[in-house]
Order: sequence, then C-alpha cells, then structure tokens
Amino acid sequence: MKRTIIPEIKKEMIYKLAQRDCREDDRSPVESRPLTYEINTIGTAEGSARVKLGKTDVLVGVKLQPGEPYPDKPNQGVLMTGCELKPMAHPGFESGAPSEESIEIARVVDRGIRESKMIDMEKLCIEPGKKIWMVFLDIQVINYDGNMFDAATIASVLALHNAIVPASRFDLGDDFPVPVACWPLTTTFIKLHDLLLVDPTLNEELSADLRFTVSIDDNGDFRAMQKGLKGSLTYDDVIRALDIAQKLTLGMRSRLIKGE
Amino acid sequence: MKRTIIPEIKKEMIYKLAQRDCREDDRSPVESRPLTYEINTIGTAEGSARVKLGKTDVLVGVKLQPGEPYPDKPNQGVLMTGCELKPMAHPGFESGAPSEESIEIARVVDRGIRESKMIDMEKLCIEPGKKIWMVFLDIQVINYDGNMFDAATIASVLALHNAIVPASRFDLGDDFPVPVACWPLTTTFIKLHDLLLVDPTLNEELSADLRFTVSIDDNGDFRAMQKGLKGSLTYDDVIRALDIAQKLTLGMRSRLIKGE
Amino acid sequence: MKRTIIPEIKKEMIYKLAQRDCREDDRSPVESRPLTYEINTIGTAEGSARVKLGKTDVLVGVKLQPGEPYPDKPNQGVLMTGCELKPMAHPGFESGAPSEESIEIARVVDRGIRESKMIDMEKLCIEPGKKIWMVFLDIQVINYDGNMFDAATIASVLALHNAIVPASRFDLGDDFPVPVACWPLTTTFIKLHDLLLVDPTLNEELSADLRFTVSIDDNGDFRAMQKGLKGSLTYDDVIRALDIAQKLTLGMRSRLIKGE
Amino acid sequence: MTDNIKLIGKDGLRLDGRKADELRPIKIQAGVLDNADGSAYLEWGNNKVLVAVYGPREAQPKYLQNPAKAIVQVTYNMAAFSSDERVRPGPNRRATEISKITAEALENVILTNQFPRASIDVYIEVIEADAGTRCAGLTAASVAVADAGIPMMNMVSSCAAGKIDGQIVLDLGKKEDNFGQADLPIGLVARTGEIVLLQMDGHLTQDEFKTALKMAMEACKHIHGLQQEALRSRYAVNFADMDDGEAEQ
Amino acid sequence: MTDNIKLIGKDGLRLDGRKADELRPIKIQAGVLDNADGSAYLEWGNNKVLVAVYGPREAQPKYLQNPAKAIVQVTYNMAAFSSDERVRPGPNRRATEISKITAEALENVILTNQFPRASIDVYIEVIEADAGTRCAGLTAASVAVADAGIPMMNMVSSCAAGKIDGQIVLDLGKKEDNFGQADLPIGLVARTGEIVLLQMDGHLTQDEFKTALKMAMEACKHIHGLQQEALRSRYAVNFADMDDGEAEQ
Amino acid sequence: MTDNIKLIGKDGLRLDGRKADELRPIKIQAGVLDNADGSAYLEWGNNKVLVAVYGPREAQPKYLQNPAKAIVQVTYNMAAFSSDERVRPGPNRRATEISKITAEALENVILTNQFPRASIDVYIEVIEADAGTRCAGLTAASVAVADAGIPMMNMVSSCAAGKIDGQIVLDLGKKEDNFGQADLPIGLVARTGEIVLLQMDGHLTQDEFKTALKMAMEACKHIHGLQQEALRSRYAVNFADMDDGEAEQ
Repeated sequence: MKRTIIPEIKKEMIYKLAQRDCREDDRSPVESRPLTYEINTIGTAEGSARVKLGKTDVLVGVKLQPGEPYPDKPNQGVLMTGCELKPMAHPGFESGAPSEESIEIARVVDRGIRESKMIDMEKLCIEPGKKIWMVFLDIQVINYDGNMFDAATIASVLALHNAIVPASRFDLGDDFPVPVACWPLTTTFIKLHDLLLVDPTLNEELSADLRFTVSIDDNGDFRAMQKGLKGSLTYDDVIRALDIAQKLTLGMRSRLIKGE
Repeated sequence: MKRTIIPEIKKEMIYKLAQRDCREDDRSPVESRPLTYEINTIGTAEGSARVKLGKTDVLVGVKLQPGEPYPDKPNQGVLMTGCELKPMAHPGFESGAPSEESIEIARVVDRGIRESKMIDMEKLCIEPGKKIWMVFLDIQVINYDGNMFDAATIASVLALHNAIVPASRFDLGDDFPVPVACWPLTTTFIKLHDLLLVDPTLNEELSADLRFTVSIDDNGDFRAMQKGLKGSLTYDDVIRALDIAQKLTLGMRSRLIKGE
Repeated sequence: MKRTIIPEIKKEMIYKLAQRDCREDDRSPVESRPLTYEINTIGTAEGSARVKLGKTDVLVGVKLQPGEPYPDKPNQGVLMTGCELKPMAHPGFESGAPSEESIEIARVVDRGIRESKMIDMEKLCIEPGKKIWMVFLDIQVINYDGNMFDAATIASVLALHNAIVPASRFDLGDDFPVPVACWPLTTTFIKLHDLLLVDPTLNEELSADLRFTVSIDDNGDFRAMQKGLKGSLTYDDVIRALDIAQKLTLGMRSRLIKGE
Repeated sequence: MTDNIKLIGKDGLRLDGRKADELRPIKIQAGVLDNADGSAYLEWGNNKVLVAVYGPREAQPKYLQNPAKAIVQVTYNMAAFSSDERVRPGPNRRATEISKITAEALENVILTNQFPRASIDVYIEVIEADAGTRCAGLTAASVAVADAGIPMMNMVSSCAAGKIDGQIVLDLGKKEDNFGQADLPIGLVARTGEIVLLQMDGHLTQDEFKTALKMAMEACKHIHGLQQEALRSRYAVNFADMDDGEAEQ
Repeated sequence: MTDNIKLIGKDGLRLDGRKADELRPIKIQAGVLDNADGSAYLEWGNNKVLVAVYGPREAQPKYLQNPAKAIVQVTYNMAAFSSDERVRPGPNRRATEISKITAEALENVILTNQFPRASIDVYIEVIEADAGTRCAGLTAASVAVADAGIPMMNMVSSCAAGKIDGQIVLDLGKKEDNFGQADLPIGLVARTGEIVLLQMDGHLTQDEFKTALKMAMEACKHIHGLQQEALRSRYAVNFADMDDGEAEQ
Repeated sequence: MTDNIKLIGKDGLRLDGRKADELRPIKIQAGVLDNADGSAYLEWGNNKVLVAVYGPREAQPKYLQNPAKAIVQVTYNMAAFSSDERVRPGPNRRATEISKITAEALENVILTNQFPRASIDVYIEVIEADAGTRCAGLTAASVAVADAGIPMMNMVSSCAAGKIDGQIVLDLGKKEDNFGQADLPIGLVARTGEIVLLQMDGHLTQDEFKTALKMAMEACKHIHGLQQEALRSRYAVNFADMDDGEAEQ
C-alpha cells in the first residue's frame, strides 16, 4: 500500500480507547470482528470461499491441474499460493506486480497450511516422479479493512475443505475431494505501545507499531508465526499472544467445523 | 502513441473539407489512398510484403517453425500475430513493451485472417497432438501516417499468399506453399461529427471521434469488426459503412489477385 | 553506472601525471595494480575465485547442471556468463535488470574464454543431441574501482581451472574436473588524449576518452578485442597496445600457472 | 472440429432452454464495496463480475494528465479461478484490448471535460466467466460509475448477439460461444441509440448482421432497465433526476 | 519422506558434533568494503555473507521519501552460486519477504527520525548459504550499519532455534533445516530483550516453543558480544561510547 | 563441428565468387522515411537495414539529460523475420551491446556539445540479416544522422575483415561468419584514420591482425565514398560544404 497517513489524533484516540479495553467498533481487545462466509460460490473453481471479517472481504479460489513434481519430492503434490492486493480493494493499492505486502500475506497463509500438513500431498501424486496435482490457491481481496492474514487463512481453509480434484476433466479417473486433514487457523495481533489487539481494522493497523500472526493447528500447537512492522515484542508479549490465539482459534475452528 | 495534440484549427479545417466531400489530399470521403506494394523482398522470411498506403509504410514478414498444438485443437496449426509501433515509424511511438494501440492492431488483423479461415490450419498439422506448424506474422511499421489496420491487413494477406512452409529446413519433407484459401480485406473508417471517411491519414485519425474497421471475405460477408476511440455510431452509420466497405474491398481484392 | 561526474581538475591532474609517466598510485602507465586471489572459497560453487586487483574486488562462481544442447551444436556443452554490477560494489550502480555496462563486461569476458577454446565443450556432452552440461559463470562484483574486464577474466579463468563437474550429484557417474585447456587473459587500456594506461582505476576510467580490451591466448595470439567509450584509436595506438598486452598477459599467465 | 455439436434442439430451444432472443438471467447490485467510490456486482448467467470505481481523482503519473478533461482508465481482469483452465495472473493481450474498448465506450458518456487533469479509474474483476464477460463488465461498470456519482450523460448497456447452427440468437452462452459461428458484442446508449462499443468475429452475411445488430440493440434497452433498477433500489429514490427523465421507460 | 534420517546421535550430539544449545562457529569482520559507507563480512558455519550500507542519503525516487524520517531499504540476495542448485538472478518471493522483515527489524533500532527524506540502504549478499542466512544477514547488517556511523539505539542480533528428532536445539544446520521439524528465527535487541524479528514454521507445542524462544534469545546475547567485538577490533577503541555502555557485558 | 567446410575454392575465390579483399555489393539511400528527421536505407549483400534519426530533441526522461552536451542513444534491433530462426521481439544482450558500441562510435563524430540536455536518437532496424549487420547499421546510421542535418565533424564508415580457411579476407558473408576463424569489425573516421569501433573475436596472430586491420580500414575509405554519394544524390548539391572538403576524394 502506498504510504497511507493516518492523523496522529486518530492514532491517539485508538490508543486511548485501547487503554480502556475498548475499540472503535466496540469490541474488546481480544475479540474478533463478526465473520460471515459463503462456500463454493464460484462454479469454475475446484473450491472457493468468500469470507467477510468485519468489512474485510476476501475471495479464495482453488484450481488444480496436473503438473510435474519437484525432483526432491517425486511423489507429492505441489501447493502454490498467490495473493494480489488490487486497487479494487483499497485506493492505496496499485496495479502491477505483486507488492512485498501481498507476497508476505501469500507466504504466511501458505506456511500455515503447509506446515500443518493440512493437505495430504502424497495423495495428490498421479504418477511418481512424473505427474502430480498442482494446487493453486489464489487469494483475491475484494475490500480491505485490515487483517488479511486471518481472513485469507479462513477463506483458504474453507475453500480447500470444499474442493474437488477434477480428475475426470483430465481423463485421470473419478473426481475426489482434495485430501485435507485439519483446520489450521491464524490469529493476528497488533501492538499499540504496550497493548495487544486481535483482528485489527485498517485504522488500527495503520496506528500499530507491530503486527504478529500465529498459526495454530487442531491440537493447539504452533505451525507458523510472523512478526511484521517495525515494532518489537517482549517475551511476555509473545507468550500472552499465544495464549489468546489458542483460545480464539479453538472457538473459530469448532464453529467452522460445524458449518456455522 | 503519446498524446499527440493536433490544433483545433486543423481539425476544423479537416471537418470543413469533409463537409464538402473533400480531403486534404484531394480524395473523396470513400476513396483510399494510392497503394503500392512489393512481395518477398525479405529473403530470410518465409513470406513477406511491404505495403505503402499513401505515406503509411508497413512491412510484414511470415516465419514458420514446428511447435506443439493447443490441447483443444490437436490437429491444427497455430497463428501468432504481433505488431510493434516503434519510434522509427513516428516520433510519438515509444520503445518498450507493445502498447495497447499496437496490441489492438495485431488482434484486429489477426481476427480478420483467422475468422475468414484464410489459412487451412489442418494442413499445418505435422503429427496430431504432437507437432504442428506455428505461423508467426510480424507486422513492422516503417512509417506511420494513419490507418495501420488496412495497410497491415493487406501486407499480411499478401505475405501469407506468397509464403512457403520451410519443411525441408526442419527435415520434415518438401517445402510447400502455406495453404491459403481467400483474401480477407478490411476497410477502416473514421467518423468526424456526422461524416464517415475511409482510409484516414494520421491527421484525420487525430481529428476523429471514432474509428471503425470491418473485415470482409471473398463473398462480401463480414468476418470481423472493431470500433475504436470514444465516439459513437448509429445503426444507419454502421449499415452505410458496411456498404462502402463491401465495394472497396471487392475492388481491392480483384486488384491484388491480379497482382496489380 | 549513473553518470558519475569527476571534476575537471581531477581529470587534468590524472592526465598531467600520465604525461610524466606517473599515476595516482605511483604505477607506470604499463603496470597493473597488485593482484591477490583466493581459490574455491565458496563451498556451494563447483569452482570459485575471488580476485582483488588493487581495490577492485570480484568473486566468480561456476555452477554446472545438465541441460539440453543447442540444436546446431548437439554434442557440445553450453557456457552462460552473467555479470551484475550491484549497489554493493559502488554507489553509482543500481538494483534491477543488468545494465548495458554489465552486459558488455559479461560478453567480453565470455568472448575471451569462448574464442580461446579454453573449455573443451565436446567433453561436456552427456548424451549427444539430448543432454549436455551447462556451465554457468556468474561474476559478482564486490567492490568496484575500475577495470572489471581484467579482474573478472582472471577470476573466471581461475574458477574454471579449479572447477569440478558434479556428475555424481546428478547420478551421471564420477565427478571430474571441468576440461580446460589454456589461460586466456585480457589487458585493458584507457586512452587519455594521446596516452595509453593499462589497468585503469575508476578515477582513470572516468577521466578516459576510450577503453580498449584485448584477450590473448597462451601463444600470444588474439582471441577477442573490444573498444569502448566515445574516443578513438589510431592504427599505431592499437599496435602499441597489443604489444604491451602480449607482455603483460605473458607475465600474468606464468604467475597464475605457478599458483603465485 | 466439433461443428456437429447441435446447439439448437428440434423444439427450437437452445441448450439451456432459452429461445433465440432470450437473455440469460441478469442480476445487478450497486454499491457493494466499502472502500470504492462506486461499485457494482453483476451476475449474468454464470458470469460473476465485480466493478470498483475511483475518481475523479488526480491522474497519476502526471504525464497521463490531460489539461482539457479527465482520462478514463479501465482495467479488465479475469481472476485466476474464473475459468476452467486457470488464468495466469497479470495482464494479457486479450485483457488489454477489452480494457481499451471498454474505456472508450465509457468515455463517450462520462462528462470528462468537467474534470481536467483527473482520472476516473474503473476496475473490472471477472470472478467467474461464462461467455460474454466484456458485455457483463461494461454493463456493470456503467452502474458503478453512476454509483460513484460521476456525472454521465447516460448509461451504457451492453449485450451480444451471435449465430449458432445458422441462426441468429441473443447472448451466447459458453458452449454457444465455443462452437458457434459468430459473435457480435455491442455497447449501446439505450436512450439515444448510439453504439459506443462494436466488435464482431465469425461469419455473418449482411442480412444476418442486420438482424443480429437489431436484436442486440433491443436487448441493451432491456438491460438498461435493469441497470436503472439496480441504482433505484440502491438509493431508494426516484432515479429520474439522475438519468435525465429515463425512468418512465 | 526422509524423517527416518537421524539428526541426533546416541551420544546426544548432532551430525556436526554440536550439543543441543551450541552455535556453529561465527566470525564477523567490520569495514570490509572500500566504496560502501559501512560494511561487514560474516561467516557462520558455512554461511558467508557480505553486507554493504549506504546512507543516510537522499531517498530516490522522491515519492519514496518520508518527510518525518529516513526509510530503511534492505535488499537480501542469494548469489547465483551460493547454493547447490544455481539460484536464478533477480528477485524472488522468498528474498522479498526476507528483505522486508529484515528492514523492519533494523528500523526498530536506527534513529530514523534524525534523517527526514533520507534513505538508509542495506545490501545483503549471501555468497554461500548453509541454513540460517536470514539470521546471518541481519546480524551482519547491524554491524555494517554501525560501521557506517548511522545512529542506532542498539544493535540487533539474530539467531534461530528449532526442533530436530523431537528435541529443541539451537541454530539449525542445512541438513537439520531440511529434515527437522521446526525452525524459529528471531532478531533480538540483546540489551533490552526486545524481539524485533520473529518467524516460525514447523510444529512446536507451547512448551517446546518457550524452550526454543529462550534458547534463541540467549544465543542472541552471545552473538551481540561477537558483533561488538567486530566493531571494536575495527576501530580499536573502547566501544562504550558507541553502544551506550554496553561494552562491559 | 564443420571446420571441414571449404570457404575458399581452388581458384582462390570465395563461395560467392569474391576475391579476398572484395566487398559485397553495397547500396545506400538517404532520406527514405517521411516522419523521421533523418533516415537511410542500406543493402549490403543480403543485409537490409533501415535507420531513423530523431533529434536533437529534449532528452526524456529528464534524469538522462547531460547539462554539457547531447546524449546519443542507439537502438539496434533485428526484425522478427530478419533471420532464418525467428528473432523473439524485445531487447537481448547481443542487441544491447551493439547498440552501446554503435552509440559510442557516433558520439565521437557528432558535435554533441552544441546541444546540451538534448538527445539524438538513432533507431537501426535490421529487416534482413546476412552477417555484418553491426557494420551495416553503423554505416547507415552515419548517413541518417547527416540526413537529419545534425552537425558532425565527419562520418563514420564501418566494415569487417576476418579469417577463413586460414586466410585474411574482407567483409565475411553468413557462411564465412559461421564457419570462419575470426571476425574483426571496425568503425573508421575515413578522413582522419581514427578507429571509433573495434571488436574482434576468433583467432588472429599479430601479423594476421595487422593485415586484417589494414584491409578493413581501406574498405572503410571506399565505403565512405558510397556514403557521400548517397547524401549527394539525396541533396543533388555539391557535398563539399557539409563534409569539410572531403568531396574531392
């Protein structure tokens, strides 16, 4: 995003609210925004999900096609995750090659899914050493109001859980569901001076010193983390954030599994 | 082309002339500029033609080489049409990646040739599903004075009619002519307020509200059309333009077939 | 390099010194700067050398991997030489695609090696028409103080002389030394008005009218030449430069062969 | 190769049960994006298109600025997952051409001379494609420009006619587009009858062309009603003021 | 696929003979490049990293300038020959991410508000890679920034902990990185305990994470000593003035 | 691989019947393009080259401007169809190098200090290639610059000598270039004997080099006459004024 300036007075207001455990939209510091989602709205995708987290609106589509395996992993499918932050989503985004911001989002989302071994890559082998399924996970941001990390992860996980391997289209046997095992989810924090807030809005992100994302698996174990922005965390900050994240992802996971 | 400004007084003059059925170069509104051409001047091309339409000067070269077919058309050759508007041709053109203007020219020329089924693509199959001939049609503009569409189409059709498949160079049997069936030709109009002029010069193009190109086959049927620039056409404008285009392409075609 | 301006007074000083057969660093016009080098410092490279010529500091790494031969040379390996002049080496260099300056360096170094037939390309054939060794020679400039041509050539020749074909890593039999035959070396001159100086520093290069590089093989024969910058040479200049270059490369070669 | 696919049944109906001059279902919604100055969402058959509009705002970089009027910049893009075969991200020649002709169509109706040096930026994202995306994009873009409150003389409505099994029909579907004989997408200012986008490819005789053009023009008028309806339900006011008395139509 | 590779022997030692909490040998040298304003060379196991720093200088192009402070731009690059498989020259997504988080870590300690509109440019070249290059790069970059005389509150020290064969260990080597179970690279302001870089991938329970984070933080403190030593031997003066009384540590 | 191809017959003549020091036929025409400020068309054997020159005009973008003199920018390009194997459009490393050395050769003779901040832009399009295109391009470019009325001290003439079958010959043809042993293209200011372009590749002893260089220099003098002739017939005036009394040659 082009350097978007947020007035100092706005920043201060956000901080002062946070000091009283309040936020602009009346949430508590450890409360996520309302989540709504739709599944498989895109008929041309092998799987898709559109997620709204507050006003952040993201669409993820999964496409699969046969390809060649990496030489060092001859019997495993390949996951490719892309993200584009386009002007549609916010006037501060620019057309053109992916920005470093969008690359970071794609890589952090990818890491959570990959490291949790959510996708059983060996079941995506067609012919060892020759042909595997390539899974393309494309993240399209529709409206940006902060915290793409969590919104894009939820949408990606939902899209994968509902995706079908289009084997018949390629004369490779019957279609079958993309083999997925679990529900890796992330919680993203910002730090304002000494305070941590989850699921930041764009205004909160722009006021923040630091952003911190943690990806958590079905057991509550950690699968990926990423600190961003110039600020710093203490050891205690980290431990506290991880505690909060474990609780939040637990609740979110059970909700998603129930299909709520 | 960089925004080339033409003085308002010039535009008015062009319009006033047109109102009296006149033009800067003493043509009538429905008269093309003098055409001259040379065939196969480029020894390294499989076919080539240089066409001068007034001061517009364009060189088209055809190259063929073996390649892979598209999966959905396993027994057909492939046509690739490129156009570059380089600074040589006009100071308003810039070096670098093809502009949207040059992409439009290439795609409209390509469409007229492709949709008329001028090239018998099945005869350009070498081994079904594996190997076909790729036909590269490269349009090089030498001097730009308006109406690239018609000049490039004429040059492309002439170059293809005189092109040889270089089979022997690739150990694929004897050379043979590129299998061509017909003479698709275009007529391009501009609209100045309410008036239509064919084969515009650059000054006329820069004065125009609208550009309209129609591609017509040997039967006088339509194969492609393209409206450009911000202006509009009425239903009657379109019908009148098509009538004129049928007559002009008919005359041009018989002349080209005779080799005049 | 961005247009780096050197004050006129500095240029004059350099010229006046040269008129008295002197230079800023007390060398004679036909004397190279002190050379030091290290071999195979980079464990991941198949061969490597770091060369310091005065304050010019360059690192060359050789990588080999199997690839396809060119159709017209089915039984020969392929040499690919790249050079990047990055901001690390001098504040006047910019990040991004290789500049024309770096392309020229890579091509001149490549030419000297290629034309001397230093590498026995036929011994780098794995399976005729199908698989050959690709030799990647990558020139990384660490500190730039003029005369990349000679420094990069020395580093390249040293790296190749100490490089191993990593056949076993690709299950292609036992490793063996890259088959090299000779020691092509270059001498680079600048011309200041009427004077020739060898092995120019950056200040001297920036003062120069002309740069001239000659590549000489073990027999003292010429394998490549390149004149650069806007100045001119007379016939006598050329002949005198070649005489000097033959002597200098002879000395340098015997020193390198001895491993001094 | 597969010209033997029958696209019109013995009952005279098309593969999806439509009559020759019948449009696929169209649904338009204005004002769907929070950050954009104007926006629209459109479903047309299985086409799904989102449009965001920004502007008038200062044109960047400055050399693009026109001292006499606003420039109109359109970026048409197909999402990676919008098609059976994955679409590689980034511009391609087809998208460049569609962006250009869409901008030229919109320029015709936007009062650009009110905003010298400005840019009006239109982003069209096709999130699911089902033939006819350029018409869907232009139709939705008009609504989004209106939603942004950018002064326009009129809206542009867009639709294609074509030829399948030798017969002129309206609004080709995906199979009809792949195996049909001609396609004629147009953009129309429904109120004035001005054609502001016109392309054609395939094979049409003069008579066929006339039939097809008239059919597409008629359909555009119907689509214009849907566009107005979308704006009306967005603003829940009589739209007459905005579209110059067109509301009675 | 090769989780059956044993990375810890029966003697409790790792493949290269290290104990669980033992760093590979580290060698740091400041001021190694002639043209750069500041520079450093670092060897860490078989990692070899060169860093050049320029600035504060005017940020170019001008739209990058921040009127309130200097920007910190980092370019992390792996040389073509720095890896078993040749690295294609030019930026890639991994390098872009590492450049970004490294810049953000350095921005934390550099007194950027002293230099409005300026840029501080850090070029990290990995000339041989052996796992842990981002930590090596950040550690060396801190020294190079100090060598350039750019005002910093503190230096950043960087190191990773990880998990192999189910055990938490310090500073993964190449095989441990390829076949291990988790990696946790951090950047630490050793004097204050502020964590300015933090990434993790793999699988760690809460307890494992705590152990690993503490282990990495301890190691950073040791590395901080090496960084100071490198600057001290470069300038051969008591370093106390520069690093705010940290020299006694 | 095919060093056994005989390039010189028993009669001492080359494949195309030329003697060792014989040029291929050369035809030069000035002023062939309408829009360019200056232009030339040249045929040299089967080489066919068009050159357009613009300038002196304001150098764009501005950071390219030199406050002391005009810059000379050359773009050498081979048309897609100019070679047996299709040439992929866009710049490549060979074209970049040729553009650079051609610009440097021309800069030597153009009175650039008369036009501070200006650019002189030379576009060389090789529309058919037959070995020796850089010499053909530079020779034609000199004529086009003169045709543009840009002040030059002298024209540059360009030609190559080389070695085939162990013998020094002038102006290698395509087969001679592919299967020969050395190529030595030069650019010469014929009036003064200044060498402004000089490249060599292959294998030449010192004696061979001297012979080749002299042969190429002689040929350049002849080519200079053809260049003057082209300008003379364009302007149909005595060329003496323009080229400083060289017309008598």
